[in-house]
Amino acid sequence: MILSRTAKWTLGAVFALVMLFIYVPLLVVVVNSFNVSLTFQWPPPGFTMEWWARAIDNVGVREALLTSVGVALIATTIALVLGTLTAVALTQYAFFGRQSISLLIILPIALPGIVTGVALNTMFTSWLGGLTYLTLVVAHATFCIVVIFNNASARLRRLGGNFVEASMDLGATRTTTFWRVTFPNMRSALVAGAVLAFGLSFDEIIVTTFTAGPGIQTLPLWIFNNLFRPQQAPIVNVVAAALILVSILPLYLAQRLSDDQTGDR
Amino acid sequence: MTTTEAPAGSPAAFLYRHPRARLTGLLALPMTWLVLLYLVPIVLLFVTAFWTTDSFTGNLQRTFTLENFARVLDPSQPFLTTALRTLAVAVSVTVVSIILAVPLSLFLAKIAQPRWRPLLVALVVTPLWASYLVKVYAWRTMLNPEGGFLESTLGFSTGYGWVAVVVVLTYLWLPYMVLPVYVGMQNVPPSLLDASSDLGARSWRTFRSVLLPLVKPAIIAGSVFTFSLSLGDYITVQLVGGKAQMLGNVVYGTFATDLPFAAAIASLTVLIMIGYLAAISRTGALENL
Amino acid sequence: MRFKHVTALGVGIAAASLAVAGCSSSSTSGGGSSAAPSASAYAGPVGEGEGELNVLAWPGYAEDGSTDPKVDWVTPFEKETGCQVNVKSFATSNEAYDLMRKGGYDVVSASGDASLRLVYGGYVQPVNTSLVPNYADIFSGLKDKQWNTVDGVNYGIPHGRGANLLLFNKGENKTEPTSWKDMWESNSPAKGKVSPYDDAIYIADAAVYLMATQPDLGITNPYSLDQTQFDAAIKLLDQQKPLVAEYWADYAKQANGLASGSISQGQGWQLTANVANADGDKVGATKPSEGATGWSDTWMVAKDTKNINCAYKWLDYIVSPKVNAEIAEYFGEAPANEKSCDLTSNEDHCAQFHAKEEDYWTNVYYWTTPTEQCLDGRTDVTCVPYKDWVSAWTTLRSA
Amino acid sequence: MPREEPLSDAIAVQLRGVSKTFGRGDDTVAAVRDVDLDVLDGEFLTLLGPSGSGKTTVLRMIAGFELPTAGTVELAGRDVTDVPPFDRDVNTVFQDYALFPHMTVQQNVEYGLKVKRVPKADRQARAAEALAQVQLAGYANRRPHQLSGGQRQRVALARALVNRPKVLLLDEPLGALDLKLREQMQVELKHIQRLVGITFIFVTHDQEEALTMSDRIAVFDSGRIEQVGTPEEVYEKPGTEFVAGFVGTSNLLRDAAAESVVGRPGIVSIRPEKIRLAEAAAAPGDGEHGVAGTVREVIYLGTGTRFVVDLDVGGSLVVLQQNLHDRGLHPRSEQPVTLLWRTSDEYDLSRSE
Repeated sequence: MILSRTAKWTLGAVFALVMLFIYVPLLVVVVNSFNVSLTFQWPPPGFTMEWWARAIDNVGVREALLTSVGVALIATTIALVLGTLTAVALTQYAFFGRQSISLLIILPIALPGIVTGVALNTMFTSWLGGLTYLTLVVAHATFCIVVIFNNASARLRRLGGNFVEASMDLGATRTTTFWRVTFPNMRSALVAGAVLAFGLSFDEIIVTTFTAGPGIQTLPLWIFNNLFRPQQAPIVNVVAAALILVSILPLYLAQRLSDDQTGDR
Repeated sequence: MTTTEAPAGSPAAFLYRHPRARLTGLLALPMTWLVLLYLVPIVLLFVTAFWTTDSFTGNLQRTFTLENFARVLDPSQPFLTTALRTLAVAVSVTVVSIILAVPLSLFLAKIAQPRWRPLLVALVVTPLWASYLVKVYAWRTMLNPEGGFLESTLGFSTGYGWVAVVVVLTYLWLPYMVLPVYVGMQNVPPSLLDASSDLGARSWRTFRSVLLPLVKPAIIAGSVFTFSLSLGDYITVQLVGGKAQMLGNVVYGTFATDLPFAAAIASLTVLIMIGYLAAISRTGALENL
Repeated sequence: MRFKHVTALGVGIAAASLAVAGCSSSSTSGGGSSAAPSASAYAGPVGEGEGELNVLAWPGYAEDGSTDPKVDWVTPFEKETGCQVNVKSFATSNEAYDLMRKGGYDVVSASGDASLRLVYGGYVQPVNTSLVPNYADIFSGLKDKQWNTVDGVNYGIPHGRGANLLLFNKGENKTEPTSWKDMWESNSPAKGKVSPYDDAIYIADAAVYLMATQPDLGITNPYSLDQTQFDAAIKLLDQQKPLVAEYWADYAKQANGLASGSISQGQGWQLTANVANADGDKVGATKPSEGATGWSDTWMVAKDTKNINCAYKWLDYIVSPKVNAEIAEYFGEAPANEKSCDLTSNEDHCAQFHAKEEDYWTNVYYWTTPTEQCLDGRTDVTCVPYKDWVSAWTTLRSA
Repeated sequence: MPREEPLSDAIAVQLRGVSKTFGRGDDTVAAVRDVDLDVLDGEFLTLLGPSGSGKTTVLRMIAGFELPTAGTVELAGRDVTDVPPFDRDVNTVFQDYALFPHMTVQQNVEYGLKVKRVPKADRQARAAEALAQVQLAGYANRRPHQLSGGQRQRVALARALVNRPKVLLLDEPLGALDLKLREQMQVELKHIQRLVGITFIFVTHDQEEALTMSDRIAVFDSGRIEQVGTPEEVYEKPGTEFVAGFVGTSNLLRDAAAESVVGRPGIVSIRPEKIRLAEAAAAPGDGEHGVAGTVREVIYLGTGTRFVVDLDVGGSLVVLQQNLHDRGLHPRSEQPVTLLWRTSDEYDLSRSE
């Protein structure tokens, strides 16, 4: 695109400003994780590694982290199966009600989390005997399906139906075709979707609040419970800073994988 | 998975001849899941809004009443105003996100050096992965009118209130707008923009008449996220809203004591969201989510 | 996706819902009646622990070292009994009630405005006090009260009591306030920096202030308000609204504000002041002359607990002299166990919190669930029931 | 083109009353209407027609990708109407080749054998043989995106041939190639077909390609077969006006013009290369017809020149003249001329129907 010099400079400036807007708060979090002051006086009166040391020793954080990873992994796995099945069905078949199904798929993410949370909470507690680890996983899987579905169906649309026909023409049944041809070609899209779904589940707090059983604490729940605890707030900052730093890796990965969609060039 | 050539009577051949059966097989599991574990609870919640509670124990009493909806819609009660305020916040967040995301994506997609692009995009989207709570909390400490980061470095702070809510929600959901808009801009063939320049359009004109219409579906897709996520939020409002309340807070606050009323308020947000989805469904942007 | 699909789905949901709502209109869910359930207490004996216990507690009552590594009563209990404890803390009685109702917790520290609801709702079981050795040492003034005993049946073990105090930032308030007036009156110097409790029960705090300032209303019990009295309280709360910075539900968040000075005065707990003062002496707490609302808490056992042995072990442990003393000091309340007073690290704790002076408690009004039948004994009027308190509070907060 | 060797009479593919409609309710589109077709063993049959004429749908029904709405499909006497593609002894070369991007050339070619569990050694030998057949012996380890268009096309061919199908279906396989390559591939395809002796059913919209390669041609229009015949029959004796127009250049005398020139009403087709240009006053000789007209356009084609002549009696005819050294009359634009042809080169379309 041919842009005037002024336009380029303006856009560059906007970019820089937005980056500032995005990163200053995160920077404050990271700096505060070294802040000596318990109440995060600004500018910091001094710096310390104590909070990082304490965070590493903190049993609550470690357990919450494990819970979160566990929930996110199971939810992502379920979503992978359900999302892929739906994507295959909706991209390869035209049928009455298809539109309604794609609406149903996006509903869990389009309706506000508190509605989903309250609805699931009411059903689980008044009809299905209360909240457990399972109810949390179920809730997370439900809103993760759409992420997998979107990635999978975008890839399937790009792929076209040709490969499936070619494979069947060469003697492979649909099942064989899926595992030998379709799946290998959507693998990178599924991985990108799974990374997104994992992240979504890992950080979810609203639905989680309403669907986690007693005694189950995910990392966001731990953070929520400890955010204002005077002894814990610095550790929360450490956890946050660590999350920010760790998050760059899977994100970069996901980015690379979805760029890969253009594939053969 | 290894399968040999299937004999004519095999299940594979049967399924081939019956696309309906094949489709049913594919959709059975996901649809059962979504209907039983999502649609049914939502419907049940809506049903609950027609019931009432015991005045002492707060337990549900399954007696049909329109009282909860009457109260939500009663103009002398504050809930319609709350709904309007919530709507205003969701719209503001969406509009501000668009205003920020469009130039940002334009810069990323068309100006930034291609080899830097993945890195820059990652930089923009990374905050998505930093914990939601931590980000809100960071803003709470920054906005503190007594000795917060903004007050001590810039000398002023908006304090806690509606402005803070819009700023923080924009901060939270901006990546959800940037991602689709950026992808949308990348998918616009450069030749179209060249053609526009070739036909005599300047940057602004090309942007307005060619680029913007082409990325409109992406913008709308992004707006579903910014709008819906803002519409249902209550934690951000709790932390930086001062005494402000949105619909989400009313649901959260009454859910334990008066579930039918909470359900009626929740139905109101669902209604707003369905209205929004319906309004944008004509654009075909929902396929782009 | 087309418009008609979206609308069709919406209409479908609505139609199905109406059908369901209409069909089941005759049935009533269990526990809604107001008759006390007849259930028998655990006969005992208290045997080997089941290995797990889910505790629902006010923050500060069941600390496991995560707020402050030095404050930990859970770990010794776990070591002693082998019962692995999961603690969930709640911010309001309503939250506690709701969580108990939905199940999954074995024991709960219920205040007076939740305990009876739990009993009548059928969510807790009677407690066999003979299986709790430490019950013998509980102040007699806390035993067999209307919020822990129904028809002579005990439903829990008293834990302690306290008053909801006036908390203030010492920088903003040069002299210690002695009245709630700066939290209520429009000309308040604390305007924009006031922090009330975010729960319907806070209406009682308005009633307490009205008892002192508008005696004509004839309020004698802040939980027993007829419509006129109730309306006056709501009017007062409306008048307070412009003064408010934030309503609080999380005590630590309030502590933050009080310490930084973004909150000048607030209603809250001694614990909150203690937490706010971790960094220096910035926040004071006092019981103003008008009196205050307060709490008297009871440990109760869930009706369908699977961990009955662990639950009884916990009841006994949590009111044992040493632990009860530590909690009372940490939270800032009067302990329930008489022997605790000799074990507090601050020798004067019981004196400071008036554990033994029944007089002090005369103008502390323990949280109680308001009912239509006036609690103050009036029979010529009906009082505003709790449900209407909740709905008035919702309206007030949303306006 | 004369047939070089007699075909056996065995029928490889037989279609009877095959119809296919898409959509339902008001949106119904009939893609194929009541088609009967016999394809002989070892034959090179071309389905020729404009896009949307139903030829690809017929091919897809033979392959098994579509189920006919009505009618039957038989392969070597076996009714396969609703047999799935993976159970049919038929293979397809797709228009865009549909090479699996995640597999090497070798893996692509081996794929069909692999899913039929042919032992590895056998599989590799056959793949190598097939690749050699299409002259890609050294390319086994490349990926499809590393190949040129022509090479991909050959891989697709090898991938299909390696399965030794009874019938090979080719769906406009040369469409994406440039002219030079296309002509080369036409020759090669024909060569391979003769070599392996497999029945080829070839879909194209390019009439020249069809004429060059086929043993027989089935001309499609609007979901129906208009004519089936050898290239010569289809070209020289078009069964319908459509065939006359689609195969070769449409050069028709109709109604009044036909009556005044040929002496009877109807539609008469004369191929452009059969017409001779003469001076304005020239009279037709014995066994010849002649008509007067004015040259409207002269188009130089390299090997020849094309003249568009407006007839005095109405309508126009196209004349194709070889650019020989001694090329006779070479009129300019707007020059009056007479067009002469042998009456035996006339083909009366109205009579053949």
